[in-house]
Amino acid sequence: MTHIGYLLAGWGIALVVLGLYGCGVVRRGRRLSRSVPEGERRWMTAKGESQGG
Amino acid sequence: MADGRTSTGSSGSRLLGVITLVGLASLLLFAFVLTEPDVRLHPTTGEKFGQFDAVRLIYLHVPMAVLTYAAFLTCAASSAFYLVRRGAWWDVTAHASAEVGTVFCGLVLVTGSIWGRPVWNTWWEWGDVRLMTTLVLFLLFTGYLALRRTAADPQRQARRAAAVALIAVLDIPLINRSVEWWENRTLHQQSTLAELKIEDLTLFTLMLGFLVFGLVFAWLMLHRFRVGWLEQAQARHDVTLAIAERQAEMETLDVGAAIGESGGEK
Amino acid sequence: MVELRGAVALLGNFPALAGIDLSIDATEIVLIQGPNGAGKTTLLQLCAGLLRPAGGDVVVLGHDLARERRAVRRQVALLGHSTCLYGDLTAAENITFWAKAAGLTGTDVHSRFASAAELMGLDQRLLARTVNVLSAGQRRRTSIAALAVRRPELWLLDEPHAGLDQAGRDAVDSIITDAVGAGATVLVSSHELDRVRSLSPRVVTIAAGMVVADSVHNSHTTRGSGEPGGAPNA
Amino acid sequence: MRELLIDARLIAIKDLRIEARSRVLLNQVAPFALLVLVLFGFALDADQRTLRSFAPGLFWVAVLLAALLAVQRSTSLERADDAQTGLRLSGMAPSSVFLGKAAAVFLQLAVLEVLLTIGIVVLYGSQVDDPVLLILTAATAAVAVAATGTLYGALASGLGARETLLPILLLPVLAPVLIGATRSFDDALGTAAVDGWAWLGLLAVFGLVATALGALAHGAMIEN
Repeated sequence: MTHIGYLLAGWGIALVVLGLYGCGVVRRGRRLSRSVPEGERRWMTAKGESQGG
Repeated sequence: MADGRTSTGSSGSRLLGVITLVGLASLLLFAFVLTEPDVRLHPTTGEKFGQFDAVRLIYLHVPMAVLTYAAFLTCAASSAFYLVRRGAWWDVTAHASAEVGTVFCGLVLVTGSIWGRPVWNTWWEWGDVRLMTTLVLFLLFTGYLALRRTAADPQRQARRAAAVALIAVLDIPLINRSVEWWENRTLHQQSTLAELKIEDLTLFTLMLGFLVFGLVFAWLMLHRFRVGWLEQAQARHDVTLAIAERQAEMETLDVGAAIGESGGEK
Repeated sequence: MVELRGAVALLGNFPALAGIDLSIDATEIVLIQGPNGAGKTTLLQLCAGLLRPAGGDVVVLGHDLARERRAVRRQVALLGHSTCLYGDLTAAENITFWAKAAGLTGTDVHSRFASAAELMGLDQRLLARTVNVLSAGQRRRTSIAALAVRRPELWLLDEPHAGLDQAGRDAVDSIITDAVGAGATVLVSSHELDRVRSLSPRVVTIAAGMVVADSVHNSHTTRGSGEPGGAPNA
Repeated sequence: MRELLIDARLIAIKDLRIEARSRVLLNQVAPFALLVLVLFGFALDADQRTLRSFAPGLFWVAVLLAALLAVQRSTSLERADDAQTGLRLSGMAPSSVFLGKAAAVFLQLAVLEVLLTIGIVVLYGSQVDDPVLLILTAATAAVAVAATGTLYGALASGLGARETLLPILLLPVLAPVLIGATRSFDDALGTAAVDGWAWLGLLAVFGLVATALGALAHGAMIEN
């Protein structure tokens, strides 16, 4: 396979950055939702989705 | 996975996450194993030319570029709705799409640069319309996010951010036009699909790329939106607490002593 | 004139006013007192249409401030902590600028300018100086004169006597009595109770962003805050 | 409409009178802009031919940097003694305030451009081939920069960290103006064979949109 270095760099950087950003967002969400009262924690309506799988 | 009640996850988002991961795995399979490299034979000399394996970056770069523009358009549209309707929902959507869009935009620039090196023999090409437009767009939205991080009154900040987003997106056609007139020496394939030897499988993989990065984008947006929503809920909660605190403060306060009830005294 | 019911005002996320009930009639002079941080300044800013009410009803001069904040501003004069003067312009230029900014035209500006300047004890020499070289007290007088030129229907004075000498304080008092004589309403926040009590019997005490007492000083009767105020002892 | 223009004139005269008294632009910003031209000379090449071919770009970079200072100055006038609150309380239409302040910035930029033009002629040896195009370009670009700058100055003020926020918000937006004005100057100064009049059209569109948008949006920017 030609250009293997460029391919690894391109795909690698993209996937790593997206992964890190995703983790960061999830972690921010966890920290925030702990400090918000139970009733206001859900976003859309008060349907209050139960724990998912 | 932590308790669902203290995270931005939900059954829906988790299902989406799993599908996204499976999609990414299959995209990697198609992009690196099943598709052929871009090798063309010169019609007269019979020499081999083309992008060879570097073309495999297309499945990453092009979908992300399209999604970047989609994100910024979403941001501008939500900002416009926010200015008209004043709903917190629009503000949170605008902020979320700007942030996710900026991450995508940065990656488009980086992967484009990495792709350009072997194919065009340069990391950077001044005067390439799409390159320059995307760069200015990235800078515009970096400014937007900087504005979002200032410690200002939330409503004031939201309104100004909406104005910045709208102006930024209105500015894109002007930037595009000016760069095009400035130096029209684009290296980008005028139509990617026309120049490259696109086979059925390559086309399919590109479409799969759009789908998978679309899913990544949707998953990020979902969680980022919920983070923004929680931030607003927390701000509302803080105000409620502060009002209660002020009211309690008054109960314990000796007003007479504080203002010098005996009169005149400062 | 001024009707506040459960008014809440936020500075950022801080509730500077946490539910104010207050009712003020035309040509009334009301003294606002309270400890530092009680919300006196915020209350005056809210009535001037500078802040968006975050809760409750705020009606000033017949305008509901939740919707029509800009409409009320031209009829209101707010004397705040800063004097809103341009340092590189002369006192006279500043007064003329603010008069024109409030929509007054040539002849009105001239006649009103003279009387306001005289009332605040600003002579020709002082008026010709740039604000940069004026003392704090002179700036304050200039600022009050610039407001007086507009002849507002509602005066909102935030510690108007602060930093003024005896002549300046008397000038402020005559501005207040003149305004009420001309049919205006005045809200004064002040730490100097004795001085303003000679102007009006009604004292509203606020603390922690709420009204804690609303009393007519002379008769020593405490009233409910929703009731209309008594007549001023003009 | 009449009232709008009368009020705008009042604001513009006020700003210009303050400038006439304080001379901040003339004593500080203009020397700074000329200094930028000299620094480019040091940094690039002592060869006048090189400088002459880069003159249009250097001219407009110097204008943009000076414009940042002019806009900061224009907004700080209203912040110094909280005069902006006075303006809000005056009941004046925010559009007039915008138009007045933008007009004052425009006139100050025009003066700067004259000085900078003399600067590139003397220092870089530029020759003016098409004075009409040069003047129209300078004027149109100044409108675009003044309108956009005034809007962003109001936008960034009151957010905290405004001195550092303004450049990163304003400069990318002005990218088309920089490109357009530079190319148009290339034609007017004969440094490249381009159609400057087409670029002037682009600048005019930018200037018009920025002025209209600023007049409409200024109210939302100065309110809380």
